[in-house]
Amino acid sequence: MLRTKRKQAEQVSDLLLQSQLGEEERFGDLMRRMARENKTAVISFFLIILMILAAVFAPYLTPYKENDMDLLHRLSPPSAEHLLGTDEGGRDVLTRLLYGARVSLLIGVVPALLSLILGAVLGVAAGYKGGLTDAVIMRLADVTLAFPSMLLAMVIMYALGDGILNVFLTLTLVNWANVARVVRSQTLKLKNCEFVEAARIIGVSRDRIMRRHILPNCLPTLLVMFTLNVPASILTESSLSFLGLGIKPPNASWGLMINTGRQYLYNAPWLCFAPGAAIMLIVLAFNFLGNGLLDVLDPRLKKQ
Amino acid sequence: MMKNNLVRRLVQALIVLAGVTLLIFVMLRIVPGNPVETMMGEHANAETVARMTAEMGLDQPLHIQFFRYISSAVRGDFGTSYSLGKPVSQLIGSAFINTLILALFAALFAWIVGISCGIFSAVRKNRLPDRLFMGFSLLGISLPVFMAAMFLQYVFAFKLKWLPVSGTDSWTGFILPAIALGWNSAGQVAQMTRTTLLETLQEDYIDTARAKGRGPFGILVFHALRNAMLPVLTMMAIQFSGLLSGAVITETVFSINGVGRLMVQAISGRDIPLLQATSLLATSVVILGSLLADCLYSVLDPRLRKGG
Amino acid sequence: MKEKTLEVCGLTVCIPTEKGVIRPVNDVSLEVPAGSIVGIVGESGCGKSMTARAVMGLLRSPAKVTGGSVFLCGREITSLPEKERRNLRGAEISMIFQEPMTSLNPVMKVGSQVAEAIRLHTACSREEAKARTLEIFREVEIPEPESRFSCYPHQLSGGLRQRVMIAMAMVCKPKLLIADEPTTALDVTVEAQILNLLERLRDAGTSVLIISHNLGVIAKVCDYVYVMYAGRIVEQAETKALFDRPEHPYTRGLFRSVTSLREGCETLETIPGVVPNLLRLPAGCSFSLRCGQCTENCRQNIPELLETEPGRKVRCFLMGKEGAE
Amino acid sequence: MKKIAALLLALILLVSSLPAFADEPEPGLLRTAILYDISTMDVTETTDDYMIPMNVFDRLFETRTAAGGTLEVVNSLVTDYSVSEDGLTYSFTLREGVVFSNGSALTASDVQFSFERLLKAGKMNADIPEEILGAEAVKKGEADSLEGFKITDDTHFSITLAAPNAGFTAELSSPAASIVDAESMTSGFGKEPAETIGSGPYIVTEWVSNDHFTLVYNEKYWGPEPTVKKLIVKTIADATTQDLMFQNGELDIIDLKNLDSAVVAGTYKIKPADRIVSTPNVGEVFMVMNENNKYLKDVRVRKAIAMAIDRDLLIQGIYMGDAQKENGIIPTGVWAHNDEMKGFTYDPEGAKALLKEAGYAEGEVTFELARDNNASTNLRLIYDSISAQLKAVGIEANVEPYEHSAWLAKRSGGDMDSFIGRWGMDYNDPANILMPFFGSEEASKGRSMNYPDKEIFARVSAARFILNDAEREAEYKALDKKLVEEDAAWIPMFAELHLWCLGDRVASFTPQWAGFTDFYAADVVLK
Repeated sequence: MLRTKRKQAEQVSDLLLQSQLGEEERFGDLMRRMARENKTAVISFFLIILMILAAVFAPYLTPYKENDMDLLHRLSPPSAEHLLGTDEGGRDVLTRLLYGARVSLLIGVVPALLSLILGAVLGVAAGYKGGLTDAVIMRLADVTLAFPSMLLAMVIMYALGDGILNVFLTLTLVNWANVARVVRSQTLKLKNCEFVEAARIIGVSRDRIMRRHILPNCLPTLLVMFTLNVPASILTESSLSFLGLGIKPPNASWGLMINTGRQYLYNAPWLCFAPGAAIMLIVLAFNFLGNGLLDVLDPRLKKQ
Repeated sequence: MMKNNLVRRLVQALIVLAGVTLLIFVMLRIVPGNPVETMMGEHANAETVARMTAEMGLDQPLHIQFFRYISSAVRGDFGTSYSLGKPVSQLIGSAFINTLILALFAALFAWIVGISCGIFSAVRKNRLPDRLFMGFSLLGISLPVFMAAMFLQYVFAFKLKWLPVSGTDSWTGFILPAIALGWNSAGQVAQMTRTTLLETLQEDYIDTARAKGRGPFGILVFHALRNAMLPVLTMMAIQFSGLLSGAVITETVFSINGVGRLMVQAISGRDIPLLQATSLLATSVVILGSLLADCLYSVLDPRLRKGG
Repeated sequence: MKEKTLEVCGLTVCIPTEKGVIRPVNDVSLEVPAGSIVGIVGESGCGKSMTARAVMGLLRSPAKVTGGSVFLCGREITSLPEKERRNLRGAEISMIFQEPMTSLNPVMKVGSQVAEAIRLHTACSREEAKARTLEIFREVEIPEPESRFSCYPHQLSGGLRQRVMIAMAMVCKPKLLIADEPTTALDVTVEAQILNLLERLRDAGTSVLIISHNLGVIAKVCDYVYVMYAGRIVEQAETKALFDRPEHPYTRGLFRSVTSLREGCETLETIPGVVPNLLRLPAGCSFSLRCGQCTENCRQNIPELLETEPGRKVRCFLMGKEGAE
Repeated sequence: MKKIAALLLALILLVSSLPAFADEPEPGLLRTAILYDISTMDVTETTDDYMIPMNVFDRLFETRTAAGGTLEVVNSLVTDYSVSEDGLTYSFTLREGVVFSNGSALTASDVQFSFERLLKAGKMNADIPEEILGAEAVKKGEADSLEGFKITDDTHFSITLAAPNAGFTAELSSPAASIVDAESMTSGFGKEPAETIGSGPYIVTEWVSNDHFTLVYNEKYWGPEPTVKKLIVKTIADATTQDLMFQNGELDIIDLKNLDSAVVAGTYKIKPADRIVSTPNVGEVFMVMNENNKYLKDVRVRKAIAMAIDRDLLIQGIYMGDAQKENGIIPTGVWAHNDEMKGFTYDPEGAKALLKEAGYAEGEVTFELARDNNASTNLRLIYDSISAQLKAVGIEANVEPYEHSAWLAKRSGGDMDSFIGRWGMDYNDPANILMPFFGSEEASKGRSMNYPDKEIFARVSAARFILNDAEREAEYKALDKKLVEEDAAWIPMFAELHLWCLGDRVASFTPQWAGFTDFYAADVVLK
């Protein structure tokens, strides 16, 4: 008896959700609208895709290997043979840039995704459950946010040691709090919406409401946060690597390349400028895309 | 009402500070290895290590160590640096002054440049200067601090020889680091000023002011800016604490003896007392900064002052 | 003939948009005789506020005046340089807005805001301005003017705020006051007080142009009324005449919906349809889409604003026919 | 618009007036930089930070580099000494009239105090006076003074050793054997500039942690007056910044050891080529392997590794020629250095064959090459290149970076697979390099080598006490040969040349080898 009742409730709640899914459809429209109106965002999007492709197909794009050293041709300037010159170990800079893109993009995307998941789950839980859960999660978030992000990253890296997995973990721990805060405030708003109210009245379970009603409605926000978190992660990692606390050599990340390239700033400026330009480009691209999304998704800005 | 609010804020800040202290303390101690061993380096022998471990109280359980740390920290004693062999409070004292000056210069730069660019952009919305400034501020946000720092150092100190490469001997030594550090904030301030100013210029009271015959300049200065600056000022207060604690990279590039560099040094030297104190200082500054921002807001916005 | 404080001739305002140019104010002519209260009535979006802003010279980019002229006491003002216009604003012609909540600068003391208006137009010291402000506060019946002087807007009630607005507008004794929905945001008792205040102002010699969608307000204080629809004047008449015998179908519809509400009819009578999109105006009469008596002619051609009797003009083919018959 | 133009103009004027920041430095001032701040000025606390001890204190002897790069021990505070027949007792005559910077006389009792202090502190450098009779008792706190130290009068004293040691005077020339003032010794010694009293050419007047320290000429110094009257040593934690500062005229002399040789070759050697001075860095860069490792314990694998390394390429490619090949443990310039050692020749095919013989397939031998993050750029490149060269013969040596302290901790734990080290001699005696690595089982474990031959430990220890120079030399040469060529327990690589570049204000500088920090400010001559 109870089972069927619950089943019924779920069906109704799905129906209610369907009406909400109109939102989803509008979301597609919004994307199309952005594509039409915001050319920079589109260009940025394709630039990001291009970079991802370049990173994935790096081995096919260059005849050299990432760590092939050539001690007799150290610091040679850009030439037909080495389009971006060679570094202090005679390694091809373009090759390292392409392989470095793998690391840097992964470092941008993975922690952003992880912190998004962590932040969203905790944020929804805090917002929806309230009480002690809320207090504990939000105090934790406050503590996290009290750290300047660079500093927190440094302390965590100190505790964990260097290496790419630790960088992932660090950046996740640095970024989750912001996501959690935003999602929590969204949840608080959504909690009082009619359709959630309705779902609650007909007896849909709490978990289900959180999963099927609240989370999907936070998605647009999460998407924007994701696109803006990626460049933040890339910047933080590059700063960490610049201080020698990030990725372990010989794997190239762009930040690390700048770190080692720094002492050749005027003997071989390409060592710094190539990865520096790459970082700027990807960060700009993600920022433009994020701002484009924000423009179409944030009704307050839409008005302007 | 306001007093209550302030007290509540203060209590909240203290809770966060306590949490931060505990977090730092625990985080620094989950690192494997005996700090004494690392401190003694190549010349450690088991006997000396054991003696010094006991001397420093490192053989005690963690919670006892924590309370010991807190009780001496409250008295201003943060222990002795492992790597530099001096009292941490003394090391931080001199470093903090440098960081403070650097942050002040950087904030000055960021605010002056950011606010004026923001105003200019808002007034000339969508025209060339606006696009130029906004492009520039986006660049400011996207350009990693170390790139900006290296670029400035290379061009203005090394190539043009206008300013020193490094050093805190004279105020000129702070100019380049301050610009490098403030660059990012300038971009943020400019964007925020522009947005809030544009929003404010849409407000009804701007029409009222125009209706009573105020000229564009008067409107900007006496009506729009005062309102638009509220959120910007709050951001600036938070930013300032961010600048204070975020000077790590700038200090490294320009070799300035500040808290940030001390921290990097503490990390590479596995210098727990130093790292603990520096990170505690940096977070306290941030907490204090947001507390001040709250206060500032309620002082500047009459709506929050009474009754609100 | 009475002296005209304000005369507007063929005023047209254009807003260029991506999908074409729209004319929220289209060939509007009106006049405000000295010492009278004139009303403009219409649904929201009909262009009445835009007309007021155009007269004030407060249009926001990209809207701008593209035709017509505005005479203030016989002086053409649209062609004046911006600086001179600015000097007129607040001194000769001033305006109060719909939302007293948002129309006052939240971070300035209300007294200072009023004093600002004085000091902009007269050379006087801070003290003099303050004294003058307190005086006008008393005139607009703000209780305890001294303590109110240093209040912030959020500390005042809506009615008081609107009084402050009026004080600010009146402090330089302008010839014309434009009141854009002055009572919409206020409750009924306060509304009456504000309207009384406006009447007193008129008696003191200031002409008032009231813009409202509230027929009650119009009926109460106006001497003469213009009805606007989709950017055009569709009917104009003396208040009593208009309310006794509305002639344009739109005016009739407007009145019906109010009376039906007042008399508690079972079905609420409304004008069918919605205000047309200014970008997709019908080729003929703007009201043709919603008009019960619409003819083919109405759909094809735009009617002229014709005088049906002295002091009354209507823009409708039906009227013409009536007149012809 | 006008206002903006005026503002711009003012700004330009301001900026253009800025070059005035570079006030001409006062005459007699020398500005230089170090990479990491020192932790102490006291040699009982450090074996690395000799910058201050070298310039502020004197020693009984000094080691100077003679022509041809050989080292000789010269008298300093001592004007004359004699050794007894049995080599056990040294009789010294101190220089007359030497006073500390606070005015108190430097006497024989100060010498005794300094040595006993090293022993009593029991931390760093306690090994320096260890050979003196009764040292063990003082160290353990059983005796208050050294039994072997006899004071005749203020300027005459004798030291009796527990066993003869030919390298004793060389040992006494190490900065670690600096003479301090017994009367003015306080707890602030080594930390507080005012309490750190020496008799050397300079006095520390200021030490701002992490920022700089200032030394000024000691008016009471007994030696010739140097041209450098004031020395500012800045802590610039970044070699690139040091480089930029030097080129910008903010430093007068720069130590090039932290810069990539390619940078040095690309800038300093091109512009004012004659501004570079150099001294051989007495010591060597070497590679050692942990014989507890299951692959590395096989001598054939170790030999294969040695043969796979192309040292000539490293010297040419990385050091741009600024290094010299070393074939034995005892480096060139040190007494008992063996010129006839052949070391290993580059032979990748031979290495592959050896591996095969040992029964290992390609890629089977894997180990970790642990790198200290504080390593200089050159050394980092050496690591990467060696890893690549080993890979070419089928050995996977993965470079693993560690923070400095973690690296030290791992190494002293004895379980580091392999590392490339750089040993700088503290004094001119082979014992200084052999003892820390092959002196005892603990020593060998402490360097993560776990060398198994106990007989060798005994021989290395005993070699110190061979009185006959020729016999002693022969024993050291034999040990060197055995350890390198037979056991491949140590892969000698090269000795780096230590380069300095002089700024416009410096006329000349004769760098002297002296352990880790080769910088005597008194050797700089200003224009």
